[in-house]
Parts: sequence; structure tokens; C-alpha cells
Amino acid sequence: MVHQVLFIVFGLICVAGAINLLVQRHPISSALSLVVVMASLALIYLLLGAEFVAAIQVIVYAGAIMVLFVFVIMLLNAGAEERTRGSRMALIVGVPGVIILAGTVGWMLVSGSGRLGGVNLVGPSSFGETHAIARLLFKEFLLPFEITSVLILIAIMGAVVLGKREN
Amino acid sequence: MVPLSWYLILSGILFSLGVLGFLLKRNIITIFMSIELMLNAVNLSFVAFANYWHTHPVADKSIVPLSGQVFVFFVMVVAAAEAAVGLAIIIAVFRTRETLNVDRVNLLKL
Amino acid sequence: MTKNLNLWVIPLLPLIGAAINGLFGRRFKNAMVSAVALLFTAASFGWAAWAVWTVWPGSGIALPHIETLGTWITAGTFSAPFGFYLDQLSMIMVLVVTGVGFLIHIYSVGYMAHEGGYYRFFAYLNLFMFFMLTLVLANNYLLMFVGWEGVGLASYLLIGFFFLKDSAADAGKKAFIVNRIGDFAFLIGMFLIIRHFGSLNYDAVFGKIAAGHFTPEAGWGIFTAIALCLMFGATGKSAQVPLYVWLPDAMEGPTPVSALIHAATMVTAGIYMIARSHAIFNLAPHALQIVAIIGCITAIFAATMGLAQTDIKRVLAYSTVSQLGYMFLACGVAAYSAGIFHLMTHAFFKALLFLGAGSVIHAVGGEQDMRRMGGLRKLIPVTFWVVTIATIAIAGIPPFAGFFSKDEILGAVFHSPYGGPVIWGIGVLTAGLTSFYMFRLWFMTFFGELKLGSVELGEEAHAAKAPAQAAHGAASHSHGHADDHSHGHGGVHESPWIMLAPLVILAVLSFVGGWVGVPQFMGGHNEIEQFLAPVMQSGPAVAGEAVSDKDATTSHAGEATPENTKEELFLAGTSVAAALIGLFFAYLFYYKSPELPDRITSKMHGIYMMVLHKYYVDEGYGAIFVKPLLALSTVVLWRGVDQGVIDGLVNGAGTASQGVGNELRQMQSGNIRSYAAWVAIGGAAIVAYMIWLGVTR
Amino acid sequence: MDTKTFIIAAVIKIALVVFIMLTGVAYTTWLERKLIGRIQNRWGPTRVGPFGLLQPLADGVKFILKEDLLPDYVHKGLFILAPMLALVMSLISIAVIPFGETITIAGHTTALQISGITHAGGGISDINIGLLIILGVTSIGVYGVALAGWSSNSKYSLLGSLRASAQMISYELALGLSLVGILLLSGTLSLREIVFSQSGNWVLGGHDTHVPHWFIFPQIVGFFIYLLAAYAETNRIPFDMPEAETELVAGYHTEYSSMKFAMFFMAEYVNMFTVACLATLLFFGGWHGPHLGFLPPIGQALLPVVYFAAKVFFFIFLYIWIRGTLPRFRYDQLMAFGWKFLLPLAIANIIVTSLIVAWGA
Repeated sequence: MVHQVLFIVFGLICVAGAINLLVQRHPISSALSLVVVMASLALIYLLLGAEFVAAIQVIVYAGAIMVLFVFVIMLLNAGAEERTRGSRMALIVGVPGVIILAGTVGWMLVSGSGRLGGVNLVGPSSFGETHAIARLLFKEFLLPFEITSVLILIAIMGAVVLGKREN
Repeated sequence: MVPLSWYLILSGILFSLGVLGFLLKRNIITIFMSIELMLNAVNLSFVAFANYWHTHPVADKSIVPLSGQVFVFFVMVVAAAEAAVGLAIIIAVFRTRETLNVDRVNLLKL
Repeated sequence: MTKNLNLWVIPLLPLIGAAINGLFGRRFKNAMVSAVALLFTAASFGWAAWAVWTVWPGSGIALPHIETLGTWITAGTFSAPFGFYLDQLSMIMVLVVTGVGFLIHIYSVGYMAHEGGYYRFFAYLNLFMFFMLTLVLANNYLLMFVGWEGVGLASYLLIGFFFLKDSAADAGKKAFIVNRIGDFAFLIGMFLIIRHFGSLNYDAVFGKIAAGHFTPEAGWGIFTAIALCLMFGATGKSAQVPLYVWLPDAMEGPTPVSALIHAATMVTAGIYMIARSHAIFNLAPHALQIVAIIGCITAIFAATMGLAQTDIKRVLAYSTVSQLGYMFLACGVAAYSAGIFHLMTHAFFKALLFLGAGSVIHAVGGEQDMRRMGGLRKLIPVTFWVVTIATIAIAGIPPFAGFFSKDEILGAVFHSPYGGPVIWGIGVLTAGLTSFYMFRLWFMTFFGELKLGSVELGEEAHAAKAPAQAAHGAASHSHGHADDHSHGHGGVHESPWIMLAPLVILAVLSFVGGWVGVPQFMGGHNEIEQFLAPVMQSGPAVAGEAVSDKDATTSHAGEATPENTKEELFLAGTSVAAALIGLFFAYLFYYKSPELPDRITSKMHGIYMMVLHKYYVDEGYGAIFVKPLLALSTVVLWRGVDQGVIDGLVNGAGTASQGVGNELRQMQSGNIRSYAAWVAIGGAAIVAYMIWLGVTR
Repeated sequence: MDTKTFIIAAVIKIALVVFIMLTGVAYTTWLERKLIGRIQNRWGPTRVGPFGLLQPLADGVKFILKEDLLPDYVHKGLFILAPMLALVMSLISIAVIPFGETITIAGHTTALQISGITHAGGGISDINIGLLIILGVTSIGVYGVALAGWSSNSKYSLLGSLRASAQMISYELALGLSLVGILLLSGTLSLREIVFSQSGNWVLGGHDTHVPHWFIFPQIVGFFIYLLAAYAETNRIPFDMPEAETELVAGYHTEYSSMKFAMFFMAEYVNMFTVACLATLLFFGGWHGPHLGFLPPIGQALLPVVYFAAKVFFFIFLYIWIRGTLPRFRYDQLMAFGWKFLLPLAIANIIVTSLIVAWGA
């Protein structure tokens, strides 16, 4: 019961934040809406018992990536969004596409929810434990892990090169 | 007890809103944020499934318990890399085009 | 006892030479180029000689000696190996090819010294050697075909060596295309062999024949078909009627090329091929008959055409065609060893004649029209003497080489059921004509007086090569001159010794070369026939009339009854008489009373013009084959099929995709939001499709 | 422990901690002014109360009574939100910090930690990822500074907040990495367990060295990286570029006045406390100290808290001391120091530590 209530509360916050992201015209408002979405997602992760994921969700997404966004918005001193009509296709093709996509997936999930089980609030167990995830990450997923470190390195260098002023 | 489908539906809603944001927003930074929103939506379903397989263990060895959480980790790494490079690109674009409106950054065409 | 002779080295050495000269020769000095070419050719000759020496009958090594390097092509049950085959026949061939080839290489060093593309010439020449050796050493028809095509390629390259001259380039193409026709038949023949023998290996094919797998009822028709196909292939390469037309034009190439490829070696490939396939031919009497008739027609036909030619090399070219006709005739009467014997002697004296002609051309500064020559006897004595020897040899006057081989053939023809007195008569007539036109050449070139002042000629050639060549070409009714060979020397001069030395060696061979085949009625042992006998008798006993033929041909050498001897002496005497008569008329017309030919030609103008124009065969081919084919190609294939259908399809596809692309281009607006829209609708479509497939169930 | 007791205990603990913390903050300002005064050969505040001890109260009253200016052309919502965010985030991180082991009041044993949970069996468990939560909350705290500058619609504020956010993102890396050594040694993310793993003395070669088993000794490098990075995180001298008076008037809080300014002010000092607590917990054995058997039981019970407070006080003192001693960095020096020196050093520290741990295992 508590689980469901909490889920609904945070889920609604999530959706509201996401909608606000769409509605707000100023990028910084959108960014803050997204931070709200991420924070409440972190709480939902906690509900699912994934505390490590929740923590890095906050640290990486809210604390690093979104700060970077805010920083860039401030750096470029971006103003409110212009209402241009650059693409009719986005409206004519894209929006129906999204509606169909959401509708079909939603219909599938709703119709199939009976066959899926439920998830529980997980008490103190090995589920979200940092140890377990670390073990998995450094054993089964060692190679992907190392590859992502290379990816990050490349991304850093790319960002440096791109951000450098040519003189 | 919350049905798994609730989480998945929430994930789907967030994802669709992300796609809509991509379609409807003009500011390139906001579009980028929409992408992050989509990634987050996917992460949610990853975690939900991780929990689901944890509470519904199966004999199938191909399902590694907790791997959903590890995938979230990887998604975050990719998102971070993407954010770093993407924002650098945005800054570069802004320097040359003096605008963040994607409708005005449309020279890459025939 | 088997011994590894590494036969593959023999063809490979010239290939290495060709590769070195072809790839790097541009940067080499001429001396380096010739050193490379000569070294590898000499090495090849040395290796061949060593190999022949090692397997010489009596050495204990079983013949044929076969060496297989590995599998080349495998398709189902069929497979063709890289294999080499050394028996008495290929021994003679390989020695002739490498030996004469080496001599001509030496000659070329002097002859080509002042020509452009020196390295190119030697690269091609070595390439030719490689392919020719592959041809004669192959142990299966397919590998032989590789050599066969390869020598065709080398021939094409060398005929068109002076490719800036249109006539040379055209002659090269003509040779190539005409050869293709023969090659087509050869290919069909090979397919038939594969179909009926399952293999192209000589030992497999001949082994099956020898084992008597084929009864007359079951399979002789197929032998006739195979033999006719092979024969038609041979007519192309060996310049027989009806495919001889390329050879006279091939004289556009440099003279050493004419000597090596178009007289001594390549053109004899057809003869070699028929001799190699004698087992098949022996079982196909009708095919043999046709071979004999074709050889006979070619011999007389070409000889008459040689009568009226004034270009020194063209006379020799028609003479070559005629002599090849003799060899064909020999094969046609199943006297293969006689054919090979004539092939060998012909290689000596015809190479000598060409090289001598080259020496003459060299001496007079590029002139090829015999009417402008004369009196060269004193000016170039060495050339004169060697050409004299060669002329006597080809005319068939004993004891020179040509007499023995020609006599051998004529004797076989007389006795053979495929030949008989009529064909024999034509052969003798041809011998007479041969003697006539050869001595005509001899008299016109070396006797009388020089028609054009040599100094003037040299200057003319030096100052204005191309116009002079054009004028000469028009005057001599030929398509142009083979060699652009004016060195700008002042005066007629003897060739350098590097050119004369091979001439002298070949002259000696032309003189003594026939002695290996002195028939028994003259007290000889006819070694060559005995040498070749194991090869030629490896086939089965020929049934029916073929048996008697075989008896006749072999007994001709084997039994020396008095009656036989008398008859043989009569035959030999007849041919010698014909030669002498030819000599007499040539003396009469071109030495004693030079005005006589003009009188005769004015009286018999029609015939003379016909002969001069080579019976209008080229024109006839042009009208019958080339023009309709050209018209068909232009109207139907080019305008209709190519432009209409194929281009229409291609252009239509292009236009259609352009149109579609033009419409789809609108999708690429440059706006990422519209791209995202396409992605979204695509994702929706995929999900919808998956639901339709029933993923949810 | 049932839910009701839990909630009551939590509320009591929260109220207590917030009260202590804010009082501490107030008196830290007094301490700072006093100490700086002494360092600069002045008296510092003396007028209000004995030794100026009532000065913080006077300041508080002043903040509350001043006019709360809301300039034109500011983004009102964010302008108001920013200081609250800063203060709230700084206070949240206190929630996971354990001040001592347990305390038993009226038969109820409870952890000296807001997020500590006492189980029915009497065992105490705190949140597993306390350290990560502190890092996460600290990183959220950047928004307060960033938004304050941006929403002020003033160039000084914007520059200050740009500097602040860039500096905080940069030094967060070094800060996080400097703690990895501790994690490797202790093998846990729970602050309580990290402290437990520092009990006793170091044992080398089988005999007691009588040196407390604090992680400062093996992690001296990590400690200094932590200290420097933490100073930068809290925008204190020598890394106080975001509010450098001589350059930017007052940086991101130039446009703020009254209680909103006070909130930034408090947030800064609470952050100082958090940093000091964390340094104590991670490197200096937390509430561990010499066992003093001669004290009465109540004294015995409070001793760990006293040890903890003393250590925290030392770090606060250090803050002030450094402020009175060192000049300010130039901005490029600051960034270069963070990226080119501290970050590689932290990585090197991790490598060496992990090698030692692996070798020991």
C-alpha cells in the first residue's frame, strides 16, 4: 500500500516534471524540470531497492550532467525559445508517430499486465547492494566496463578538442 | 506490491514525452535534455526488470540477476560521454551560428 | 626409374626475363636489357638441352616423362593439373623453340639496336618463349591452350610492336581475331574431349584410346568431331585455308618476330597439336582426309600468291603458309613424323630466310620492295651466301635440309590412301612454284643492279621516314611496311656480326639439318622417324583402311625392297626436277631476260591481278563476313540491343531513381526535428508490425 | 522499533541537530571574526555581550529585520528558490552523519544519527550508501549557487555563479576520488561502518604500535586532496573565487540581501561543518578516542560525542586559520590545480592504495 502510494506520488512528479520540460520555454526551466524528474526517479529507484543506482542517479545525472547543462545554458546566456516553424514534418509525421508508439506500447502493457508479476519493496537484501553490483561489474561485465572507460576518455578528448577556440 | 507494468507504463510515458520534446522543442539544449529524459525512461525499465527478476528468480542462466542495474550504470556512462561531447558541439555551433534554434541550423541537406 | 627434371624451370626462365625487362626495363640500358633477355633464354635452352640429354632414349628414364606440379583447376570429377610432358615429340619442339629462339634473340640485339621500345621488344619476346614452351611442354590440352592463347597474345603484341602505325595495329588485331575463330573450335574440341574422356590429360586420353575403350560402332563419330574441331583450331594458328589471312599481314611486326613467331615456332603449334593428337586423328579417317586436302590447297594456293608479291617479307610469308600446308598435308596422310621433320627443317631455313631478309632490309635502309633491290650480292656477301643456302634448302635440292623433309612428305602422300597421285602432283607442282618464287626473290635481290641509289635511299629514309614509307607502301601494293627500319646509315652495308653469327649457325643447320632424316633408299637410316616412332605408334592399330595407310607410311621407311627403292627414287627425282625447273624459270625471267615477266603479266593481266591481289580473299572475307557482321552489330546489337534495351534499362533505372530521389530528397530538410519525426513514425511502424506478428502472444 | 517511535525519535533528532547546527554556525561566525581579528592583531567583536558573544544574535536580528530586496528583472521564482536550495541541501547532508555510536534515553536506544535505524533486536543500521548520499547532495547544492547567479540577471552574479559551478564540478571529481582510498580500506560506503573500521590501533608485524587505527595515516595523500577539494567545494579561501570581493563585488549573492543572503551564509557554514564532520569520520576515527575510565557513566556516555566535537572543532579552526593566512588563487591557477594536479594525484593515490590492498589480501 505504502509502496503503491509512494510510487504514484513520485510517478506523478516525474510525469509532471517531464510535461513541464515540454511546456517551459526557457531552457533553464526545462533543465530544472528535468532535475526534478531525475530526482524523483532516484526515489523510485529507492522504492525498487536499488540504492546504489539511486545514488549514482543523483550524483551523475542530477549532479553532473544536468549541472553541465545548466552551466552551458548560463555560459551561452540562452534566452527563451523562439517559436519558429522550421519543420512541418515534426508535427504531421512525428506527433502521430509518437501517439501510435505510446498507444501501442501502452495497450500492450495494459493488456499484458495480468501476466506480468509485480515488484516488491525490497528490504535489506543483496538486491541493491553496492557489493553485488561491483562484483558483477568487475567480473561478468569487466570488458564492457573497461570499454566504457575508453569511451569516456575519448569523449573527454572530443569535448576538449571541440570546445577549444581556434586561434 | 506494485505491478511491474506500472513501472513500464511510467517508463513509456516518460519516453514518449522525451520523443515529443525532441519533436516539438526548438532549443537545441532542450532537445538534448529530451534525449536525457528518454535515457532515464529506459533506465527506469531496466531497474524495474532487475527487481522483477530478483523477486522472480528463474532457472534460465542467461538472465544474470542485477544485470539491469549494471546496464543502468553503462547507460549513465554513455549519457555522460554524450553530454560532454554534445554540449561541446552545441557550444561550437553557437559560436559559429549565434543561435541555439535547430530550425535555423539546417544547412546539412541537399 | 624416375628423376625430377624440374621441367617447369624451362618455361619459367623466359617468364622471369620477361618480368624483369617488362617491369624494370624502362630504366635499364639496352645492353642490360639484352643481357637479361639472352641470359634467361640461354638458360632455358641449356636446361632444355640438359633435360633432353637426361631422358634421351636409352638413359633408362621411361618416356613420356611426366612431371605434375599440382592441381590447377578442379571442377567436380574433372581436374586439370599443372603438369609437364616430355617425350620425343616435345623434345624436338622444345629444342627447336629454345634453340632457334635463342639465335633469334641474339640476332635481335643487333637488329633492334636503334629501335624505340627496346626493352618492350625483349620482354614480349621472352613472354612469347614462356608461352610457347608452356604449349609444347604441357601435359594436358588445357595447359596447352594456355600456351596457345599466350603465344597468340605475344604474337599480337609483337605484330603491333610499331603500334603508332595503323597498319601494324590493324594487323595485330586481325591476327588476334582470326586466331580467335580457330581457338573457338579448339575449345569446342576440348569440351568434347572432356565430355567423352573426362580428362584433358594426354596420358589419360591416349591411354583410354590405347586401351580400346572405343569401338568403331560406339565412338568413331565423336573422334571425327573432335578431330575436326582440333583441326580447325590448328588452321587458325598454323595459317591454313581458310584462316591463313592473318599471317601475311603479320609481317608488319619486326623481322625477328616474323622469323621466330611467324615462321619457326608459333605457326607450327597447330602442326604440333595435330601430331600430339594423332591418336585421335588416326581413328577419324574423314578428318584426316580433310586435313590432307586443306594442307594441299593451302600449299598450292599460297605458293601461287607468293609468285606475284614484291615485298620481300610477304613472299616469305606466303612461302611460310605454303610450307605449313605441306606439314598439314603430312599430318593429313598420317605421316606425322614427316610433318614434324619438315617442321624442324623449316624452322631452320625459314628462320634463316627471314633473318636474311631482315639483314637485307637492314642493309638497304628499310626498303622491302624487291623491285628496288638488286645486285646486293657483292655488297652484303655473308647475307648473300646464307640466303643462298636457305633458298636451296627450301627449294628442295639435295643434300640440303628441305629436300629430305619435303621428299618424305611427298613420298608419304603418294602412298597414302588420303593422298594419292593427284595430291602428290599438286605437292610437286607446289614444290616447283616454291623453287620459282624463292629463286625469283634470290635473283631480284642479289643480282642485276641496284634500282635506287643507295645514298639517295638512305637520305630519303633519314629525312622523311613516314612519307617515304607511305610512298613505298603504295608502290608495292601492300598495306605498309613491316619495319620502320631505316637507320639513317649512308650506303648499303653488311650487318654487324651479332646479326650474322646466328645466320651462319642457321645456315649450317639448314644444310645439315635434313641429314637426320635421310631415307633408307638413299642409304640413310631416317633417324628422326625412328626417334619419333614410339610416340607415333603409341596409338592403337587403326582399323580398316587406316591400317593399310599406316602400313604404307611405316613400311615406306621400314622395308627397303628394290621395287620400293626404285619408286622412291622416282618420286625424289620428280620433286628435284620440279625444283630445278622452278629454278630455271626464275633464272629465265628475272636474270636472263627481265622484260619477260612484264610481257607475260600484260598478256595474262586478269590472272596476274588476281594473284597479285591474293585471289581477293581478304576482300571476299570482308564482303561475306565482316560487312554483314558489322551491319548486324551496328543496327541490331548496337543501336537496338545496346542503345535501345540495355542503355534504356540503365538510363531508365537512373532516371527513375533520380526522380524518386528527387522526391525523397524533400525528407532531408536539414532539420533534425523532421528527422526525429521519421524515426518516430518508423519506430511506431516497427512496433505495430511486431504486434501484428504476434509478439505479445 | 515501531513506526511511531521511529518518527518521534527522528523528529526529535532532526530538531536537535538543526538547532545545534544553526547555533554552531552562528557561533562559528563569531569565532571566525574573533580569530581573524586576533590574527590581524585586532580584537574582533567585543561590544555585544561578553567577548562579543551575543554578536551572532545581533547579526541574526539584523538579517531578519532588514528589507528583503527583490530587484527588477530577476527571475523571481529561481531567485527565491536558489538560497533555499543551497541551505536545504547543505542541511540534508547532515542527516547521514553519525555523531556517535548510540545513546540510550529512557530505555530507548537510538543511534546518534538522523538516518540511523534501531532494529527490534537492538541492532543499529544506517543507510548503506551514506557517503554517496553526501556526495550526491553536495553536487545538488551546486544548483543553489548556479541559479542564484543566473536568476539575478546581473553580470557580477552570473560570472560568480559560472565560476562557482565550474569550480564545484571540477573539484567534485577530486573530492570523490580522494575518498576511494578510504572505501578500499574499509570496504563499505556506510559512514558508521567506516568509523567502526577505524577502532583500535594499527598492528604492524604482529604487534601493537599504539597508533590509533585512523585512516589518516595510510591515506595522508588522500586526506590532503580531500581537504583542498573540500575547501574549493565550499568556496572558502583560498578558493573563494565565486565571491571574490575585489573582482566580482560579492559574486553570486551580490543581489541578495536580508534572510536570503543569510541563507547562503548559513549554507556555507553548514557545508563547512559537513566537510569537517566528514574529515573526522573518514580520516580521524570519528568518535573514537582514548578511553577515559575515570569519568562518571554519563561522562563515559558523552565522551565519544565530545571527541567528535573536538575533532570537528579542529577542522573549523583550520578553516578560519587558513582564511586568515592564505591569499586567493587566480582563477586559471585554480582550475589548473584542480585538473592537472589534484585529479592525477587522486588517481595515483587510488592505484597505489588498491595495489597495497590487493597485496595485503
